[in-house]
Amino acid sequence: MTESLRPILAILVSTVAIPVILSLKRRPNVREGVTLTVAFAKFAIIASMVPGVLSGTQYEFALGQFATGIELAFSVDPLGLLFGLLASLLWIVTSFYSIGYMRGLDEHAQTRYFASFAASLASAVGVAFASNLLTLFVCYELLTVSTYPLVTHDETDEARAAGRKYLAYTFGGGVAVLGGTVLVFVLAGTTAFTPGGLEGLATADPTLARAAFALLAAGFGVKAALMPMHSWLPDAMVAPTPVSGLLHAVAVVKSGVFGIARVVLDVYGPVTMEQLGVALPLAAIAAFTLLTASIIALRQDNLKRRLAYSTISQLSYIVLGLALLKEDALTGGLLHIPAHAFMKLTLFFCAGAIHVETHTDDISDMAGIGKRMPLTMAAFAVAAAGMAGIPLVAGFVSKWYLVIGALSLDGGLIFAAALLVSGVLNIAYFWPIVYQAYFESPEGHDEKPLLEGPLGGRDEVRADGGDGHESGNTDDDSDEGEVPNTEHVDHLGKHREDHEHHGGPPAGGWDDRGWRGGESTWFMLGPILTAATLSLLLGTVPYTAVFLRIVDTIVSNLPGVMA
Amino acid sequence: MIEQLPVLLVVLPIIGGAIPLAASLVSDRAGWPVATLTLIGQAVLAGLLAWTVSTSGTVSYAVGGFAAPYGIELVVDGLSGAVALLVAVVSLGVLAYARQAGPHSGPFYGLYLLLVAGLTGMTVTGDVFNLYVFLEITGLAAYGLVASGRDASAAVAALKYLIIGTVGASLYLLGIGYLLAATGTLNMADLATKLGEMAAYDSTLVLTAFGLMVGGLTVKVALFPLHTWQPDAYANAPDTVSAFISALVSTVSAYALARLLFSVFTVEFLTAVPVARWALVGLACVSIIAGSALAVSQDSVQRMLAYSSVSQFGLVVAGFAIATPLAVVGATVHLLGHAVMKGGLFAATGVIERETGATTVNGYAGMGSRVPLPAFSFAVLSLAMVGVPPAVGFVGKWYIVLGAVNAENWPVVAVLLASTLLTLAYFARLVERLYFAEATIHSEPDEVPVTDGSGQAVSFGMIAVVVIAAALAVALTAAVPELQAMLEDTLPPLLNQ
Amino acid sequence: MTLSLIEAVLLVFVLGCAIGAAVLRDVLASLMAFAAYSLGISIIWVMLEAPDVGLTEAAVGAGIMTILFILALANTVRPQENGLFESISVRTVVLVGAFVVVMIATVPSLPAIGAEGAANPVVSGEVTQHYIDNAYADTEVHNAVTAVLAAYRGFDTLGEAVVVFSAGVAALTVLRQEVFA
Amino acid sequence: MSSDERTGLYVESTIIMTTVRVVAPFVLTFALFVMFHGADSPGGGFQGGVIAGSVVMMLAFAYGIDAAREWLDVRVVASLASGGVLTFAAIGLGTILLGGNFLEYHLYEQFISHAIAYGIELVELGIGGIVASVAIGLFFLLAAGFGHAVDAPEDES
Amino acid sequence: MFELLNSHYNYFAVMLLLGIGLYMLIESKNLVKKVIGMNIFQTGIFLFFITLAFRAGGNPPIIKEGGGPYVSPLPHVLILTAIVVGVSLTAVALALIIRIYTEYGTLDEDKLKQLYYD
Repeated sequence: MTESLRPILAILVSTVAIPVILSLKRRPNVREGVTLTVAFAKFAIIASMVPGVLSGTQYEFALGQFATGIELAFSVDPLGLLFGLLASLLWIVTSFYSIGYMRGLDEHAQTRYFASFAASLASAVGVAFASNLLTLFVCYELLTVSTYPLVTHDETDEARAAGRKYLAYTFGGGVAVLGGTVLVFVLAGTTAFTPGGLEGLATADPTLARAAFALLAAGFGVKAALMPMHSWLPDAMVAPTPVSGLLHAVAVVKSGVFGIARVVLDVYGPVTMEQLGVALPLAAIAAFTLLTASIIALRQDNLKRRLAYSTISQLSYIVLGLALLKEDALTGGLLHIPAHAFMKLTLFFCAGAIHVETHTDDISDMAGIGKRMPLTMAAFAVAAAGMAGIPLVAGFVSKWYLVIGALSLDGGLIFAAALLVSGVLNIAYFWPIVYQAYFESPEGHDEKPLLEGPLGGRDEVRADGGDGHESGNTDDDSDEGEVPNTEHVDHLGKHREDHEHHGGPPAGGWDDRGWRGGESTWFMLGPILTAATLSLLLGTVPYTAVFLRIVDTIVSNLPGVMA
Repeated sequence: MIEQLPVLLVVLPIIGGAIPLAASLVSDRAGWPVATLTLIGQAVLAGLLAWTVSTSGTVSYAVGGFAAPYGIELVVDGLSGAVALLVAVVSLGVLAYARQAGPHSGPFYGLYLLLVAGLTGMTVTGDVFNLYVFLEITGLAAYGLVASGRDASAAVAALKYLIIGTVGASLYLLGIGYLLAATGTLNMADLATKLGEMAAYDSTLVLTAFGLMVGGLTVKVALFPLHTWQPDAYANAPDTVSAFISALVSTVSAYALARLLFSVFTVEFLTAVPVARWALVGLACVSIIAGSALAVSQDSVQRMLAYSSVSQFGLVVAGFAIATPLAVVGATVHLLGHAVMKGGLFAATGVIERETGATTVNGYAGMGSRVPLPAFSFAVLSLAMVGVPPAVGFVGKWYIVLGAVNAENWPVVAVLLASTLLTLAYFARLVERLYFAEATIHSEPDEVPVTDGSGQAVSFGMIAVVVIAAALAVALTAAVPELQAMLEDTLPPLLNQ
Repeated sequence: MTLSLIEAVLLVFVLGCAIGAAVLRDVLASLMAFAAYSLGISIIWVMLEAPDVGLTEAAVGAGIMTILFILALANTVRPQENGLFESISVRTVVLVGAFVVVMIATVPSLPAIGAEGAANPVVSGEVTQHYIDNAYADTEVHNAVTAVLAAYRGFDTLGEAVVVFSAGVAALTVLRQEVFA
Repeated sequence: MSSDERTGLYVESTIIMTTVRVVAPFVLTFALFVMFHGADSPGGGFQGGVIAGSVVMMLAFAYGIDAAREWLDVRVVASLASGGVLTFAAIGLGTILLGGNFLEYHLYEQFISHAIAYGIELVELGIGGIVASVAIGLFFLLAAGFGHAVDAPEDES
Repeated sequence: MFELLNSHYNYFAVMLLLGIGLYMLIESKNLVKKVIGMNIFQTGIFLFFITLAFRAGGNPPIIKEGGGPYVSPLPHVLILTAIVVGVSLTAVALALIIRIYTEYGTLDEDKLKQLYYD
């Protein structure tokens, strides 16, 4: 325990930036300069705490006791550092990308966009460094509020509907978290995070303790997109791609997962979880979600929606890892937080780059696009491979630990099987994209339907861009119907009225832009390649990349973990 | 001089209120300066009083030197000290708004100060009948102020308010009659002891008195289904008056209800007669839900805000009725916080209407860019009202929920938690329209039909009031520990049970 | 104390006037019934040994209030109505009847009229006793009502004065006048 | 437009005018008696004030409201009302200045004997002033009706 | 029952007056009559208090040597105040009515509702 200004400084640095960004409305270059400076500063502050935390120091800053039970305090422990470091690192990457993306599309309200982004990051780091459940809740709610303008950024009917849904779901979850927090406070007399769990909860009335756990898991589960509370996430893909990337693959959804991690590790603790018998239901829900979401992902033709369902699936890997309560499973689950973040960010950035350059959103229009955007698609291939758990990419390491952990559990075979099946499904929904990008051409792809064959197993999905709703509503996910024409609503339509064919290759097929970066601006390519590289690094040298070391510290510090 | 503060706090605005009428013979712009001077003095006195209470405990004062229960006693503890300070500060703030927004007549400011006197009197008194007298001063002044606008509908709303309000106050008076029949005394502290001894808690007289007095006050608080006067009154009054009465009148009535519960009937009564407590909690819960449902279905922003008050006061009354120490602190925090937030919201609607002519939910579309500062304040206040931490709206709710959980009252916990979502339901659509919708009103305000008539210009003071309210909605959180300490020190029979 | 004939007649008269005020269709007729009602009530006050209240009721209820009502009627148009009485709404009668029945159910718990001692703490309670015993010594006035009004509960009376003043100012505001002209 | 013409309240009658002229001083005296004698018999400032107010109303019935309005300066009415409240408050505050509580009459004993009784009388007088002037003011206001304030000076902003 | 009526007659009258007043407040379409109803409602409550103050064989509370027993002065004082409050409320209500009539040309509640919600 060391009193230090650094936790609060990490949060404040981007909070202070908000008014500055707002006041620089007419000077976009300075404004973006501020964003980048702050992003670097934030990362530097957080990174400076890594050595200390790894050697057992815990940086603390308390704002004080505001009321009975309302104590606002921040501290940097290994778990918080994992999330904080990740979020601040990726903010840098995303900031560069945002500049390229927003300017590339000549978006409106960019000032509001960058200000909200800074606010979101402040809240996300607040979530990471919160040292008790209540502070976590406060930052969690602020995160909802500050990301709402980003989701609704387009100001179209679809965007507003998505925003409304987002608010309703996440505030609903917030209420559940609040209820759970109150219960925990009443039962245990405190909400301060304690590795291994609060003592008061172990001895409390088990029914109430279970109810509190259910509320907390359900509340954080909304942002972690556990089924059946996931349907806001695909709809929120209407947001600009950098938002989808950072917030909906990293900060927002990860704050939900992070919340569950805090509840499992530091509020209840493995031992109490075991006693209360709440771990298995959570694991079951996670396993169900990861399989179902993978299957649904197969059926999405809009690239961002497919990525969204992939996210839902991958988040459940983490939750599953946490719920299994085994040392290896925990390591795998926690490591999957950064691993998934790097990979998914790469994928989203690629989707965004394709969108900006070619206005193509549908997978069925992407045949042969590897010629037009070779580097982008290469990065995409690397990240997709990682998602599927191919060695040398980040996803492999985390999934390896997860499967080992599942197998070490009595009756854990079924979870291991679910993980492996899902891995296969991952290949099934990513591989065709990569394959057709490089090995097919726009002219030829109609003859070979996108998901033909044993892996996808669905021949009714046509590749002409008009699939899904006409032909495939038999087992479509129920929320699909609420947002008609989702594949075309991505905020493009509003700004490019002349853009009638909704993407796809130009009349003469894709140009050949070569491998020297002629495909896009370096503002976008740079972040894409950086993120891809990071996922490779984490897959090849996980310890050097720090994250696995942090995870190891977390797990080894945790009492009551079953090896 | 410190010990004279309770009475000075009431007499000062009375004196101030008597002056504008005479002064209007000399100058027709004398009202505002007189009111400002008086209320600055009032705020200083109230601040001093609150400080005294927080440092040296409850202040009690025997008017005329006649000891209670024979004379009238004024009692200022943490609860009343906080409310008195709120009254002084909010009324001073609204005055800054009124300078430009009007009305400007001398009698208006006279009445304004008399309303402050009435509210302060209700706050500091320790005598149930004295409370009735100040309740009626408050009522008379409020009816007059509602009708001070140029709109013809304001008079209809005021008459409706007058009739329903009078029935409420009369029921309260009849309740005093039953209490008097049971005990022969009117002093609150004396009643609290005699109610246990002379008349059993569950005797018909006491129960009837409880029903009538609480029923009468809930009319003034505007709990569902006795709220019908309130939306008309808030929506048709001039902006200044809407901001003022929405912030204070129901608030002080709810305070009076709390005073009645804790200082007259006491928590022992609520424990001895559980049905009384559950009736009140049930009424509050119904009010939370019905008020929100009605708010969602409104098209006019001001009416929506008015129904929102119905719902929020449900929350406050629920907290008081649960009556665990934490719930009471929570209800008090929410009572004070709601006053700031709701007053600020009404002031913001006034500013937005003057600048753009927008009054309806759809009319607010796209106003985020046309009136950035008021719209932003409106959004902040809305979120604070929803209970987004760390705004004060959250802290109150937190305490009330804690109290309900401590009382193991699960249905109420569920309603309280759901109230967040219910509140979100009506505020989110407004905030969404403010920022993320195409403007539906493009005309300049001049082309919009003038409804208030006292000029359309927006002054610096008006915007400042709105912005300060928004800032306070967040900053007040920092004052909560102080308030909690003050309440715990001065409401001992209740909070240290 | 039991019901005497004159009290019974007065009560019947008062209730009759009240019902008349309620059912008479013509507003002026209703108002006249109300004035008669006020007079009847003020006699009841005197019978109950409350001459101060009686004098006030006579001056206010039957006097100034009636004048104000007449002024209001003069400023508005009295609708020409057909028929002497209004039709009675059964629904409202049932509703109000329910309220009355509930309230009547509380009557037995009230002290009997004229009761004293422990049964009626209003008359025999220590507060009343204190006033009667000490009023003259404390305030040098013989009328205990005045003593209580102006001294013991002088703060109420300040409030009362403010109520009257507020009514005047409120009426000015309502009619949007600057001065009483 | 004169309110009398509009409302048709006023019918000139010599008998009424004469009667009122004779009775009015007596009624006013009675009003003051009720006001001051409240200490020892029923009555007080409130009742006396009402009766005093009724004198003006009688005059108005006899000579017409407009005539009564001209006869009685509006400034008198307003000052009497405000003055009544201020008198009451001043009596109360005076005792505070003398080191006691609000309205603690006996502290005036150092200046005058029977201070309590005089204090009470003064309070009654203040109330009487308020009540009489407000009653008169309300009478004039209600008689005038609404609609004369259309071009009131208050809306100039 | 008769026994009760004989000893509590005024209270029965109180409740009936409350009922009549309430009926007028709800049912009278004319606003002036509503205000009359409001006054009847209030006087019912006054009767309640003054009856409470009464004692058999008591004299008005004007204290003289050997003048007792006296009725209680306390409720009288309260009701004096309440009467004043009542007349003040009535005056404001009438001022409102005059204004409403001037602006809308009717005092009928139903017609007014139509005009008001237009």
